[in-house]
Amino acid sequence: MRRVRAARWHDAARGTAQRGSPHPGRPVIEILAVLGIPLAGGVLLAAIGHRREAPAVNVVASLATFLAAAALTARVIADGPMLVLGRAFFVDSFNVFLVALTAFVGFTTSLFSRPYMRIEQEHGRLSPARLRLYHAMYQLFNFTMLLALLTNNLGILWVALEAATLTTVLLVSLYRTPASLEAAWKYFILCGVGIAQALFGTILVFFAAEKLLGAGGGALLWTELNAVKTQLEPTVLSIAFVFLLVGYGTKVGLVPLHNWLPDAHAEGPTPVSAVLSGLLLNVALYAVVRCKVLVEGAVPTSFARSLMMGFGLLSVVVAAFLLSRQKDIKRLFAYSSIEHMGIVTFAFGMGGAVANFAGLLHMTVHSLTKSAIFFAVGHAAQKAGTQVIDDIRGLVTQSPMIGWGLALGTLAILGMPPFGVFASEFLILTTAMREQPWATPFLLAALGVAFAAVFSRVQPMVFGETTVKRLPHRPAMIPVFVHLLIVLMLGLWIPPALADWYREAARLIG
Amino acid sequence: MTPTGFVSQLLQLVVALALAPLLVGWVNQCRAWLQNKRAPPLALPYRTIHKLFSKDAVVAENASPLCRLTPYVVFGAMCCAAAIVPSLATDLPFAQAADAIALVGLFALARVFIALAAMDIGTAFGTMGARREMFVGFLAEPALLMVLFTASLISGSTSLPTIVETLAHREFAIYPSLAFAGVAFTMVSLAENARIPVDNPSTHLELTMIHEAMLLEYSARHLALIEWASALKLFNYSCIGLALFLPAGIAEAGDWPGIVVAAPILVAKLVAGGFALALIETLSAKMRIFRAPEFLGTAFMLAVLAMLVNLLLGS
Amino acid sequence: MSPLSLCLAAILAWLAIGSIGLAVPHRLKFISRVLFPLGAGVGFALAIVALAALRDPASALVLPLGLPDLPFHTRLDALGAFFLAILGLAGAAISLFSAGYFRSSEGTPPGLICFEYHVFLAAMAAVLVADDAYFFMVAWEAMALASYFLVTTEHRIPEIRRAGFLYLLIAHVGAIAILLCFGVLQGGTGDYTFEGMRAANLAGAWPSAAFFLALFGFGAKAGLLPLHVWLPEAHPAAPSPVSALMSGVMLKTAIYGLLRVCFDLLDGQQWWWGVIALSLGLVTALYGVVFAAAQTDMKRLLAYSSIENIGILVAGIGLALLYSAYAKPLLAAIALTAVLYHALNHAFFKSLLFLATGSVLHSTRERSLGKLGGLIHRMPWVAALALVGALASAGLPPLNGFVSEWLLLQAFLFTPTLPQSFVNMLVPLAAAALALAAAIAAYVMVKFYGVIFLGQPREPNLAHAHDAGRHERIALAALAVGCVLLGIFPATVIGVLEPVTVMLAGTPAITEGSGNWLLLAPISGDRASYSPLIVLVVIVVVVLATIGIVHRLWHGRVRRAPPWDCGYPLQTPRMQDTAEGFGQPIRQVFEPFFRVERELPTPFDAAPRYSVKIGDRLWHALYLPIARGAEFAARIVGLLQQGRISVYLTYSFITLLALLFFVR
Amino acid sequence: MSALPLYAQLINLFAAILLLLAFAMLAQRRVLSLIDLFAAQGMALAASTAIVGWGTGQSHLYFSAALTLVLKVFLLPWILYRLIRRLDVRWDVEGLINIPTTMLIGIVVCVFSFNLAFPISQLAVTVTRSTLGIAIACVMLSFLMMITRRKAVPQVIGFLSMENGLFFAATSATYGMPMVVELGIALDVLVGMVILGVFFFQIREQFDSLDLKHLEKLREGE
Repeated sequence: MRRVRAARWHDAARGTAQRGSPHPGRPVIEILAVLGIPLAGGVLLAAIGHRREAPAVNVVASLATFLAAAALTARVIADGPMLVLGRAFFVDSFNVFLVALTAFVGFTTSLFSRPYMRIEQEHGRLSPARLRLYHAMYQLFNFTMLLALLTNNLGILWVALEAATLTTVLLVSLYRTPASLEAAWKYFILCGVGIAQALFGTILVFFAAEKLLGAGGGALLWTELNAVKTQLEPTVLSIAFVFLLVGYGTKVGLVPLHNWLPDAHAEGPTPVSAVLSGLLLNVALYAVVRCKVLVEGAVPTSFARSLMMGFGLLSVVVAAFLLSRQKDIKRLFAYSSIEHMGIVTFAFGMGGAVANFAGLLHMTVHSLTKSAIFFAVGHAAQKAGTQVIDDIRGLVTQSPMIGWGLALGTLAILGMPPFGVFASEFLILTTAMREQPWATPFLLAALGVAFAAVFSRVQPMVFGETTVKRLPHRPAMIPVFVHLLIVLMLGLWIPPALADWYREAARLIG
Repeated sequence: MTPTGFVSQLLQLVVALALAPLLVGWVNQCRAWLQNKRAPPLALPYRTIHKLFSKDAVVAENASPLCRLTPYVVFGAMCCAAAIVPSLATDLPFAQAADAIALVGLFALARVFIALAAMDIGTAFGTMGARREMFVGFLAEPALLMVLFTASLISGSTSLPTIVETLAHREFAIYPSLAFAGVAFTMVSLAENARIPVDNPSTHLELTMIHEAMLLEYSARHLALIEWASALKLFNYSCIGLALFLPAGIAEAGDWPGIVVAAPILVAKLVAGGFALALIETLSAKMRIFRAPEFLGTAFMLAVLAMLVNLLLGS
Repeated sequence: MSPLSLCLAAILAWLAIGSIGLAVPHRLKFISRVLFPLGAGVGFALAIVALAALRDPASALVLPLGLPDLPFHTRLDALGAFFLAILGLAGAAISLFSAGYFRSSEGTPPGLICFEYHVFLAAMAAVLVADDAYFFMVAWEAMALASYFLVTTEHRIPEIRRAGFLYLLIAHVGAIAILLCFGVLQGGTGDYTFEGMRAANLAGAWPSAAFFLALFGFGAKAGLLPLHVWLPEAHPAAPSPVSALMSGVMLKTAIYGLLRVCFDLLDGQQWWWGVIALSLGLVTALYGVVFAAAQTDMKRLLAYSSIENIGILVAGIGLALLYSAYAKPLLAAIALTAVLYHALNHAFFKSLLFLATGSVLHSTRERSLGKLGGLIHRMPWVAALALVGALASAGLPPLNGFVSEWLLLQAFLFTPTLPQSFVNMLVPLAAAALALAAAIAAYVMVKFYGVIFLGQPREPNLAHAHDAGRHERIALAALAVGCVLLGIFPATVIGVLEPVTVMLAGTPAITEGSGNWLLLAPISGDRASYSPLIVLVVIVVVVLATIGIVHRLWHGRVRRAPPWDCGYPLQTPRMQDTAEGFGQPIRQVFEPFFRVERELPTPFDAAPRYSVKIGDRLWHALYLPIARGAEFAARIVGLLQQGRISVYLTYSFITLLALLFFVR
Repeated sequence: MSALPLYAQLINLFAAILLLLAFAMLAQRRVLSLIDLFAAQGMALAASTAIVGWGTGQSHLYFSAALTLVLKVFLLPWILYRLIRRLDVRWDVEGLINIPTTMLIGIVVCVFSFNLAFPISQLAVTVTRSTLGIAIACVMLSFLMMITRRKAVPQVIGFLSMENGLFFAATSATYGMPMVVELGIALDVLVGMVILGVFFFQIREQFDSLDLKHLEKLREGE
């Protein structure tokens, strides 16, 4: 059975097989649902987002999205990759897995944001109007990301990512404090400029493909490009890849293009930080990888790989050292996101079945763990009334759940077994050991420094005498522990279905 | 276990128990002569021991059972040692049970117990004595071990009888390593038996005491046993020295006349050795306690050097 | 049911017990009276299973867990079984002790402690049965995590938090090194099962790289110089049963790993590995014991003495490596026997001593030696049993500590048979260092025991000290009996060890014919022989005979009187040697080892006080510079981020141009 | 050159104009003139797009030309004007780091981008291939401009002119992207502009100035 499916995946990956050929029962409804629900939810919440039932609506919409995504995933797992609605949308194991992840984290984050935002409101940091904006933008943000994942058109991919930037800019500046405005401004300008480069790269790809596929629109469709990628012009594609990498890499947060990331994470509301770290970075990386696949096909040399490895390694090292200067808890974990994105980029740069597998696994566990951490951090910051690390002390003594959530999440993100992050880091490190021995010392030094930096800051927050006070509402700790449990499970046992899924995705990435 | 072995074993133990106080007496006598004082009678140690045994034992109020057990343990350890070291014959069945390393272990056992007992009462001098004793011991013990190792490297064995046999019946050859070892051994045994220059057995000035300081709280039979044990210790060290450095005359397995002859030879050797010890004690002055590590360190170094030399030249 | 599955069942049982504890976090009575004894039972069963399985052929089992391409492989062979036996026996005793120990919950609720404690046990057992890199690492780090949380039980105290952090950091760095070691060992095959590593043949410098990574990684866990700094911090910080478990068992898992890598997974040992391990081990031993002599906190003292013992173990491993590199399996077998035996002994006597300090701590609330004393009158049981431990740890016959040192020294004495003259020169020095370390260990133990249990109480409140409870006594007694038995039946124990040495060195340590159950004779009877039982019997007989004769011929009258002390009348307890005083000679002799900070009073001080702080030079010479270096690098990197958006734009611009430039 | 058809020569002409305008913006201090230059650029862009459409008979280019005209010549400048008036920063003058240096860097960048574009344009099938280099140059120059600006509005204008450069590349090098994409891009630009407009006010009310030197608080190095 698996053999067969694998075979089907394979020619699907070649993409030639089903151009135009009708696929049995395309999941049109699911796709429309996955994209439509958040869009409609956004519009609705733009109207009623300030009412007291708005959070519930938000949760329901996210849940519905998640269910639709699950259905879509089921369909794709059952009968392979497929083109939907003409050639507008393309789902294969790679993006459908990200779709599921995005929808899931979007859902749990909405669960978390419900009490969190209420507490923020009671602390007087938000007006109803802002709350409405928040809810609307939250849904629209989900929509843009799902669109970016599902579309088959590189141009639309770009449009969606730009739109994602726009929505999150509004979310980051939600508090209207000077700091948040500064953060939002930097975010907007840097990502705007960066993504403009990506557009130029896209144009170059189009330019190269046009000769083969004709100007008739097909030249931006990933499936088409993937089919002819070996004949694409190498020089053009390599230059295009530079623009694409710099462009989308800015959103991934690769050093030295990362400077917007810590500010945006630190100043926005915590649910936004969670989705930024947990989802947006993944989606941007997804875009990079899609382009890398094309370039890999076109360019005989391994320059795309070495570029990604270089960026990844640089990010890991620099982020590790910056970690040890942080005084703000959310900034701290923002830098840790940079570090982990660096690791994933490095893994995809190495390529090969194992490394790609590890990269995908790391994407998953990182977004789960990191969002869990941000949930815990958010409540911790609310309890202490500050984000300054030195003023948050002794969480376990006052509210064990938050304390243990933060402690375990931190240990997980630092690559402590038996959590899943270790599983992927194990695979990445050992593969690097075999294929890129030169890189391992840097990786290890960075991991060591990062461990010392992060843990020395989190430990006193969790343990010791307490300074924190009670919250007006019960914090939402279920999402934290659900995420951590999943991560724990992934560290000890990866369900065979999921494993096949990763394998097939890894094969697509090549 | 052969009958001859049994007999020689028993004989040797008896001889050791009997001669040990005499040796002490002899050394004291020689020292008196050399320092031209009037010498105490040779048999004084026996009388002292007897007198002490018949006295009432006075034990400090806060003394624990450990304090009262120690003299017996020390005495027992020394008896074991005496049974191992070949002084008359090499055919010692008990020597199978404990080789050179175990011998050092036995000495260490005695030392640790006596030090613990000294700390038991919790007096200023007791603890001081214990501290100094361990302090001397931690350098002397490995030095002794190294000396024994040198010999066992020559003979390829750590069991004392085998060592003695090989040393006694080798064809004559100069062993420079043994020379080093000899010097080291002499220094160690001076320290271990609380002799000048490290310690002074006949001192009554508390601050200079090491061995004596530990015995301050003991009286009567306990003191007697400890005195006897330290006499045995001196005897054992002398016998080790003799066995290693002039083993001639120690009887083989199963020759009766050998044993008969061995006894007077041993006495003769001990007389000479005792005189030599007295001479050294007379000629040298006691040194500050913190010079002791230098002294013993030298001994340790010499012993190690002996091993190295042995590996370099010998075998 | 195969022994292996029984071991796995034991692991599961421990996990289950822990989870039950977690379910009822605050029911102290239930936890301490039911769960911990249950855990002890499991441990004992595990030990029995392991001992039974010692002679069986290795059995393997693949669990449906782990990575898709690398499921959890488990394997039970002689080596693992032996260490499992150590874990089981020591763990059983310690669990029993804990049943009486954990009373009021200071920082962490008892249920949580119970959970962490049993997870710790389970993780250690898992390390010993793991048969692939991933499972090994998971178990290894789970072990580190559980012990970290146990160490920080009383997390309100900043020093304890600091200790925990240092411990976890060094453990993590070490774990990374071990991971790399496995990365090297699989030799490009991508097969991370130990089976594959055995099959992989490494070329050129790779084996040495693997060896050094292993030495670093496992050394970090074992407390090998210069990675020992966490040990004297973490052990005192932890609750006593946990310190006992860490020192008695967890350090052994590091030794296990080293043996596993050096003798099982690697082949073609180089002689100079042996030299390095040997020298490193002996330096560690001396360092540890010298520092132990200078300590004033009873648990720190024991921690440093653990460092010493680890040093001795590693030195033994080095010697074994040396021999097997020169293809002398028999001698290697003797050295390995010494190592395994010493590991077993250390597990017993060090656990015993740590538990004894636990009882003292409980009844006096006092950890600093300067405030203890005279407890032999207040807590006779603990005192008597601790004496056994102290003597054993001092390496005195006829107890167990002596046997392993005897074997190791024997192993040293055979070196002249080596071809390499340089090594022949080196090894006597090593033997000398070992002897020195052993002698100082005796000093340390006299200090430890004498200051805590003997003399007069240094503080009035010690008068209220009470002896240990039932559970604690039973546990201590069990360990003490173990020390004695291991001491007097060496031949039997070595017989038990035989399969392990056969597995590692290819031959048993005791050749047939030489020696018997009573007499231990490694090579041949006239080479060297030792029979502690006979020695013991003779000593006892002599002692009894003497007592009898003396009382017969003379009398047994005793009078009690105040201590004489040269007639000095005004005795106060403060006049006894303090811990500092007792350690002072060593401090003086080994001055250069220490970093001493003295605080001397001037004649005009109203309240003159004199204080000495003993610091670790390595801390200032090695660790602080590294920390400063990292900080400096961080500052440099931090300069990149000046907050000016045009600067950031410039970064992107330059990156873009540079890449484009390189692409074309 | 005479081989080229008329429309191609026209396109090259417009390309040159675009480049010229880019340089002019790089050197321009005054905000209002910047907006005018931006509008002019849009005009040139629209014209060239239309010509390409006329020359190559790609009818959909007319749409995009119209789109450009509406968006970049009327809508955006209008919004900018209103903003300037509302924020009254009309007489805002930029303290540039000295213009000759910037110019010099700009020229170097131009040469670089021509070199970069040369091998690519050799491969192009389109007649207008040689303009690709100019497009890259425009993008790079507006990038440079954004770097050199200290005030919010000019930086945004730089951002928008970068968009122009990209658009020019799309139309000239390839005969225009698919309509969907162009619409999407246009929408994004518009929305982005609106959001930025909102931002200006917020920044104003927070720092009562649009000078970016107030936005340098979040930093690592000190």
